[in-house]
Amino acid sequence: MTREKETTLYLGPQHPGITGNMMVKLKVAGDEIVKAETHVGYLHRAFEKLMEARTWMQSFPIVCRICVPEPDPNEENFARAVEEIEGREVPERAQYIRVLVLELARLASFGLWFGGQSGSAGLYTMPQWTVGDRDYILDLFEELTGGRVYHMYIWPGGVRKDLPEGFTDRVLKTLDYLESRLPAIDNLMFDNAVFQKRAQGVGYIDPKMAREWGVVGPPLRACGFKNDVRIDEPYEIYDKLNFEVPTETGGDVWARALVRRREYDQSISIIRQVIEKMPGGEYYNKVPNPLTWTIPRGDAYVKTESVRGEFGYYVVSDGSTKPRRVHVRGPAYVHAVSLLERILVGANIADVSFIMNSLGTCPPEIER
Amino acid sequence: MNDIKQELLAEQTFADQIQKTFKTAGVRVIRKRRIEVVMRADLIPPYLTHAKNQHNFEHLSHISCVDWLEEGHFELVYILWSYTMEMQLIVKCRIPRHTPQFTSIQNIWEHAGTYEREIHEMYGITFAGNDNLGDFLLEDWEGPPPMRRDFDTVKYSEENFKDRMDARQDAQNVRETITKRSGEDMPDFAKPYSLR
Amino acid sequence: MALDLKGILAPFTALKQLGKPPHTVAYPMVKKPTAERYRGLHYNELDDCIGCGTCSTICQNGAIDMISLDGVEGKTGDSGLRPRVDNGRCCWCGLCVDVCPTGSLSLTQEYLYITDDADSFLWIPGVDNPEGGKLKSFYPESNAQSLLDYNRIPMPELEGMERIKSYAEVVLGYNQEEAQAEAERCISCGLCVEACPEHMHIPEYINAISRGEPDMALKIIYDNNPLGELCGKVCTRRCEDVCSIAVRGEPVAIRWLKRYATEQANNIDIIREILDPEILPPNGRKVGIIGAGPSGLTAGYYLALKGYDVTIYEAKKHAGGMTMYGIPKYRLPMESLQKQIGYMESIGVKIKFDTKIGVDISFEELQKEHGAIFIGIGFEVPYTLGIEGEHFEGSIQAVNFLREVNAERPVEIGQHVVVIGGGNVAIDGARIARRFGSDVTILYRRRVADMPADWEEIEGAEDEGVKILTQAIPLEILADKNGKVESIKYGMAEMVDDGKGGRPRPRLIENDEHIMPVDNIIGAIGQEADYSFIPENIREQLEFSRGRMVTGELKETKLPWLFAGGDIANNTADAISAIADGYKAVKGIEKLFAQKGQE
Amino acid sequence: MDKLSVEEAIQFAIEQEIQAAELYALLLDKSTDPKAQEIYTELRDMEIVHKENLESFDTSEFNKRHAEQPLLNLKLTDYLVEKTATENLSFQDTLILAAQREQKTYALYAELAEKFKYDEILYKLFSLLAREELLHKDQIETLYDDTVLSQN
Repeated sequence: MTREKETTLYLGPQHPGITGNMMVKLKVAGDEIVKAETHVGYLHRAFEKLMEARTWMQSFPIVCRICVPEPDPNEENFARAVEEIEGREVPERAQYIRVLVLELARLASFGLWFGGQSGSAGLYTMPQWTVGDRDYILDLFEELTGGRVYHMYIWPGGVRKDLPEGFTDRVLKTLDYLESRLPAIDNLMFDNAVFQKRAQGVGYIDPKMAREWGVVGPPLRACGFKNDVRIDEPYEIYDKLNFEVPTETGGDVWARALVRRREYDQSISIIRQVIEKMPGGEYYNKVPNPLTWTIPRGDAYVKTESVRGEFGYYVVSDGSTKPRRVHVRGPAYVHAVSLLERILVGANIADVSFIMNSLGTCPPEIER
Repeated sequence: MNDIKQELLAEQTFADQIQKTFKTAGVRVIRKRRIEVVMRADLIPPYLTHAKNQHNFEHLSHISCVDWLEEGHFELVYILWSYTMEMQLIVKCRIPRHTPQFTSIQNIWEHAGTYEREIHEMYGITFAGNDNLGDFLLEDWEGPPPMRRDFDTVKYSEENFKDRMDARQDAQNVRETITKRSGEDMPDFAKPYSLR
Repeated sequence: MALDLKGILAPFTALKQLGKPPHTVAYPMVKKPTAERYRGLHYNELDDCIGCGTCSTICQNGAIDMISLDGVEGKTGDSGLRPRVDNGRCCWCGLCVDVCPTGSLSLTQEYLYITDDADSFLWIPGVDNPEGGKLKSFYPESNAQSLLDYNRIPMPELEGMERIKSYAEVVLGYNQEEAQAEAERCISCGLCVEACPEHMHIPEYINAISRGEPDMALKIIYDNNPLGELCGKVCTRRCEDVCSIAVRGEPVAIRWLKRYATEQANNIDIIREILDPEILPPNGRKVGIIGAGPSGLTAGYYLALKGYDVTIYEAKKHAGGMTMYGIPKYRLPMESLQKQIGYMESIGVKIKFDTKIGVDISFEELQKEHGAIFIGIGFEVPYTLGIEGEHFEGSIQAVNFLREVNAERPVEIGQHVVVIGGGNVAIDGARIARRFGSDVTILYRRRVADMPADWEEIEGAEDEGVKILTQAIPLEILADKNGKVESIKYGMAEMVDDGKGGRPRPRLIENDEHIMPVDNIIGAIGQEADYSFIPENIREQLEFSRGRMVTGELKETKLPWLFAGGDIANNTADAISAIADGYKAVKGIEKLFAQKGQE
Repeated sequence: MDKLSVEEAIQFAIEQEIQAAELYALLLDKSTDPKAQEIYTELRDMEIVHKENLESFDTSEFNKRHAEQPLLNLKLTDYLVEKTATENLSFQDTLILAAQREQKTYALYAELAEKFKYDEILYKLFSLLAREELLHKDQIETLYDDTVLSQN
């Protein structure tokens, strides 16, 4: 077979199939990709720099904005890093509420992913369903925190407000509803021969590469590794819960989809456990006056398992009222640049956004 | 006390081991699953190779950089995780601000190159061995490396976006209003202590 | 290849969804109500807001400005400014609500904001949505939910019954940890500065303490108050009355923080080392000061720093005036006062003790010798009760009693003591009498809430076992056949409105008289000044009002070379007002000499 | 003084004011305390104003002038030791003296009002005068309450 003439193709940054504002510069021969280069820089907001000029408490409303689909791991990380440097205890009830919020956020984020993954394969019914269902979770967030997308709820010392009366009953009701929707989703997406054929064997990651290229989250677990921050380094009260870490061995888009689908079930199970075990007591260990609150000199690296994998924060205090450095490690940072550039080679143009979705690519957390 | 020691036994044993091999390093157990190693900059690449190959720290979570402007150096922070030991290793070194150069570790971890690109762009540190240090997040940026502490964002925005604040010129400062109304004389040395 | 039948058929089950009702609502016909905690547009209760601007300070987006509004006037305790929100910048994080000390600011259920001006997103909560008070949804439900700390760090004190065994200082002072924690409660609004007669730089020195820099705090305090330690112990602290935190909680302990900062420098050398004062070379201008009370000392200190040749003439043996002879040593120990005055002397303030004007040196001579004279003699002469039997043995005056005790002269006092009055002097007298082992009752014509004494002093007295009998008017003092006080007759009072919005006044209820057996009666109803040392011809040229000398902005009198300050020249009659007068007079005196220099 | 015309009654009241003004003027002259001097000056001027008011007094104004101002009547004079008009009274004693004088004048007018109860106009006139004196007493007692009794 003769090689086709190579040509350069700019995919994005406004391509409808690409999540967020990111561009991939492709060198293609026919519709086969020969070389890929990730280009970012379309929505850099300098959150890390902004925080250096803000007090600890003023930084708290910023961090959630780093990630639209799942803002809460950011709040969780920021709060936990501050607490670790300062040595501040968090009441047990607050820890349970935090896990409740984090898992609800996972469900909401999965809702977007279902839509994105199937939508980028041309299956447009799915986004209609799951994004609509996600709104029922946002209703819960609105009730709990006062905000639908950005919650600004998990803050240093605990959570901002206590659970409203009867809240957990409404969570359980919503969970029942979400669960009742799963057979339809399975039928449409996972049992769909077209989707299966599109996903299987595409975007393959070799297990050794997954380990050494900083791959985390579902893409790592889809290569057969049973690694999850909630298990490897349990935070809050995850060590008191029973849940599984689903794995697959295919290493391709299909394996990653299956892992996510099963994690969805696990999150529902976790929330039910949290509600069952929810203790009473305080929900907030009050921090000092936000205008003068200083954190002793020190640093901390904390991480949270988001739907896309290890979300890390490296926070440094110089002993003043403002953070010296808040460095965000988004899970997709590595996936979307070096990894994506590698695994796109040999793929088809039509699969680019499909693969990106399977990696959980999220430009906002790359650019912060 | 014994309990605490017991809980951190694995960490302490490992820390002692590092200390034995790298005598000049500052090794500290921060807490369970957290070990800090402070090293001379030139020892970093060999040490990271050692940690990856000998102790299974195969996962490079992050490379961070902190500008200690007042102290005259940048601090590079390599954050590693070992899936087998379940420990996070924080490896730190300092490089002088006046010669912001270091060695790339892209040959140890492929994706380290991406982190280095960002640090180069934000702090102006070059990494020998990484030939992909061009534009990354900041295309067409002509100012100084913006994450450096001496880059003044307020001054920059005042110079470049002055017109944006026109509608709010009537804003007043509460502390100044009180000072003016009461006839208080605020000496210059007290002013930095005003939070408003 | 096998046919994946399930994979082809399963997706068609999606058709089952067709008959289901949609998730969406038919907006705008149907509106979905927002949740109870919804964070929508701002609302501000304009009357409750005191314009402290903390919302503006905390706003990490710079979305909140403080602006003047028509119809909102500034006054003490209210900057007169109100917040305006730039909805183009606001992120509805609600930190402004959580940090608002008064609880006036909230977020509402409303989220639609429509304007025909695309550039304008400026919104004045409360003005632009007056009905917003009914739509509040995100608001501080309790003090515990606020970001501020409404509870004061308790001041360690001697236990009540332990105190009356000695003159040991009752208040023990904060340690560094306590002081820093208390200082951190301050939100630096600065409203207190206006309430302070001396306009001390309160937020700044508190912030210095919270940063762990008590030396800097001392420097800031000494910038306009050389008796900071005295104020740290006994100030009437109007600042705390207007503290924003006090709207919903306990005010920041401004006085105790000042005390902490000043006490860190525990001798004269350390004070000098920390302050490292710049003393200008002598300018040859001489100023005479009559009375070494707080006003005279303050004027003397700042004049001496500016190179003036200052001499303070004091009739008594020690400086400090009423703070020396009137305030009990368990509130203001001798060493503390001596340290502060000693420091002033060390920078060049001269004090001539035991020198009474008109007796030891004539006023005319003083006038001849000095280019300017400042009078700060205070109110030392007590008013009498004016009732029958006041001359009997055992009926005494609190100021005399306190003076004798503070001068460590022997004083005798009986088992049952009645103190008449409700000011700090009365409380001091009562608490001192308790230290003599007496049973003490305070008779006061009005109610406890009307008492001019500090509430902490009143509580302190009660802790020490002093009884307070309110709405009781002394009518007559009865004596035994030897002319010694035996009992007091008093009548009960009703409180009547004066019809002018002033504080209610006590009126005697007829035929409701009681008799209480007592050994001593201590009067503490008020004091006045004695101006007899001023020669008649000078006195005639001065203006007086209600027993006080009339002075101008810079404490100048009708005579250009004569200045007056302290109790005799202000209506508040406390140490901090006296200090403020002394500080103002320094400016007046400088101005006088500057004008003289021009002529 | 069994029979009295309205003119004579007014003249009588004017005499009272003149006497009072003269007394205060005398005391002012003798006093050396600037605080007492201030009070004497005020009292003297007040009595002169009263005198002038009486001189232009119009009986048709009775009803108008009866616009009630509530009386406080703190009854301070009831139990404070009586003062006599001597040379060097203190500020405090000056106030007591003045209040007691007003109280006495009030008693005098009240007695006269009672005496001429049968004559409606005289009764009204003396009642009015009595009330005026009480009002003055109120003013002085209030001042005493604010200054001397500031801490009681």
